[in-house]
Amino acid sequence: MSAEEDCMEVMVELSGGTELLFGNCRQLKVKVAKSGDNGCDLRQLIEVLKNNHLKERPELFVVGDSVRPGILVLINEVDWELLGQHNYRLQPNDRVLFISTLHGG
Amino acid sequence: MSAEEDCMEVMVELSGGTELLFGNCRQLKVKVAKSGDNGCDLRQLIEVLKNNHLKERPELFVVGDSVRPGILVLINEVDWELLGQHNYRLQPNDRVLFISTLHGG
Amino acid sequence: RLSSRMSLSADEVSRYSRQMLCQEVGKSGQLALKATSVLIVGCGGLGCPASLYLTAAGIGRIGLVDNDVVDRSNLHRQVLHNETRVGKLKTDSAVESLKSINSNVILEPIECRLNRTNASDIISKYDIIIDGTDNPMARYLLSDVCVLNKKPLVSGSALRFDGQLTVYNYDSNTPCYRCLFPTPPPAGTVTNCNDGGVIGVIPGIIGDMQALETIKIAIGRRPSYAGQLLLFDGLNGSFKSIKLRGKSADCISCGPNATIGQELMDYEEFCGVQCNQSQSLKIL
Amino acid sequence: RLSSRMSLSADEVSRYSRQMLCQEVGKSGQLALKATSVLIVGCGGLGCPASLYLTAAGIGRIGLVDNDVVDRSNLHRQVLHNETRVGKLKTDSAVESLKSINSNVILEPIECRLNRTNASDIISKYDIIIDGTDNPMARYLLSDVCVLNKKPLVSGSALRFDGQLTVYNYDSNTPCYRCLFPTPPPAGTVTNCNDGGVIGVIPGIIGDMQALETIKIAIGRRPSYAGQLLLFDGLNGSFKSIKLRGKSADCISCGPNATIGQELMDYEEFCGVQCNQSQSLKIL
Ligand SMILES: [Zn+2]
Ligand SMILES: [Zn+2]
Repeated sequence: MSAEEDCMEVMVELSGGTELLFGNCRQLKVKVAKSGDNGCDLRQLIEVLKNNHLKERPELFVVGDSVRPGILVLINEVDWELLGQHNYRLQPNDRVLFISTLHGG
Repeated sequence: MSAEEDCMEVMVELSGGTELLFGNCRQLKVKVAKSGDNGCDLRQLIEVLKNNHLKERPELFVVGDSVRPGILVLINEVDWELLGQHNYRLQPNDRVLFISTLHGG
Repeated sequence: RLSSRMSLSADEVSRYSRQMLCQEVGKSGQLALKATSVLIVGCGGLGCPASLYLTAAGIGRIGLVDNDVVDRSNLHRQVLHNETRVGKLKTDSAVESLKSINSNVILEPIECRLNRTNASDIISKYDIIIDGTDNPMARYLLSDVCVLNKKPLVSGSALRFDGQLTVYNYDSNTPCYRCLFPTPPPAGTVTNCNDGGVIGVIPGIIGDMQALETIKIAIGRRPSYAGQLLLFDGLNGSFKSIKLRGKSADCISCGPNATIGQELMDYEEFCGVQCNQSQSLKIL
Repeated sequence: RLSSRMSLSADEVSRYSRQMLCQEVGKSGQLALKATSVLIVGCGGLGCPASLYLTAAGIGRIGLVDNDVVDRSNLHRQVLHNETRVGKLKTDSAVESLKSINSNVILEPIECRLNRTNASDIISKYDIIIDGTDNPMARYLLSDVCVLNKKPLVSGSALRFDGQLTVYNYDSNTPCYRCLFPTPPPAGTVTNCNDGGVIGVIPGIIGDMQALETIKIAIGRRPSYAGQLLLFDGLNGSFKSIKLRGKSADCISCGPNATIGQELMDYEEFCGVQCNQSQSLKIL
């Protein structure tokens, strides 16, 4: 376990179906190790989620180093496309929502 | 007009019908003069709203130094009863919502 | 009879299959819905959608209170009624529409206006009460009687493009209507939908939310809006959730020194209006 | 005929009086509603409430697209249908219910499944399009055709206790469905309500919101959810509004170098499934 100052804690929220891949958990506090002075980015958070928190069928959550098509990533209620996507530098206490878009009607 | 540091700015929101008493305005930035070191409280904000912003029928908004029965006051999305009511000390950028409760169905 | 309440027929299993697939419902949740009775006070803009979705979802028994008849000006929002029912009792019209959707539900039309002498008798026969009325007098009466009879009160209201929702008296921490509003609003400040106008789908959304809160209570989950107030501003599409106070120690209805007993109070005098005057009040 | 579109009959004035009292509507707004045509694609859990409130509100002409028949398992959420209509076409059932509520509205049942050959013809005849379908293929097709025909697309979806809403292609800053989802989800990750289950009142709330957004567009106001996404979590009762990206410069549908023309594309191949297979996909 890294020392306190080498980690950053963010709040991860899951909904629309992604929560089912995380043991039906809708909220997680996640610690991500900082890599050097630059802190850490969304790519690393996805890696941590995949390795430490995902409970089943990783192919329904990740494809390569990103999320699978159909999952929207929203940082503090803003689409991650507006914030640099994978390269967004996480800030302490950021709220990152992974939402599976619904198709039912 | 007071100097910048003698005033405090808060965001006032009006809905459920109270906006109709303020010229159909749903959001107002309001400056309240600080009275000494203690800043200012909700009682003063109501007074400022009544004197400077209310457009019609003050009796539908204030009764004495409070709001009329049927109007709820919510500070940063919390009922003012939980925060000391009239005596709540305003903080810069507080959001204060005056909502007329609805009865229609 | 008991056994039919404890099991689901073939019709019910296929009819409710899509909601029983939700793990929070399942067969036990469906049986809980069937074992629940709900009273809907007011067959108007809120009561129509609330009763529609509760009937479709398989609540076991639903009472519908109203003493009014369908008017043409109701049809833009009171979606259980239709052109052929203008002039007929709203309770009968609602029951006719609901019965055609789900004949498994026991539907009880109650043609009356609730008052201090009949309210406790009626309300005591149901598990959950939905407030779809349109004036403060009815709201104080309903709240007081729900406190006396220990019933949760799922309350909604709508006007113009605005809607509000909360659940009163759900548990020992949830305020009643009187805890929030110990003093009635001055008579001239109260507007109903007939005077102030309303976009029909606003009570549609709030009535649907009342049905959803009721379903959650029926399947044993805490409702989301006990002690919270939902504010919907339909013009800018925003929803806000507000944390409300707890029970008031001074509340004359639910407080430790409550003074309101089974004899209730004179609500017209308390609100400063006469019963039938609610139609002609001024705008706010 | 022109003059009847530019004025309101006595029936209409009394019927719509309560919504015309809202200053944002008034007589001019009511005439605007009457002059508007809306196409509702899918007469299911979303299309039923959306068409119900739009009919009640006095939209002038409403087209209803579906090729399915009413099943008993639809009745818990598809509230325009009833027990006597099981096995009948959803479009006919919907029109029958809607006509009884408001005979002023021109109701056009369109019994078909939208595909690349018929979609443009149908969609071009309406002002605003409501997506109440249940699979990604239909959603890509609808989005592409709305871009080609410059129509706003009011999109809703629901599953279990969750609902989502947004308005695509409203103006030059609003993304289309493909801007958000350039790559279709893997076939095995898509769940519809038949497989995943749904609480009936969830599409009720989202369908109502679709009606409200449509009404605002029709009366000349900006809808609240163009470029915003509404997320509703019915289990905890929370609503979130998310700021979405703008149009994508790379979008093959709405971008400056769009490659999708009137011939459209093979949506089954694009989504990696066959059309009728959507019923049997795996859960997520
Ligand atoms: Zn109380
Ligand atoms: Zn696009």
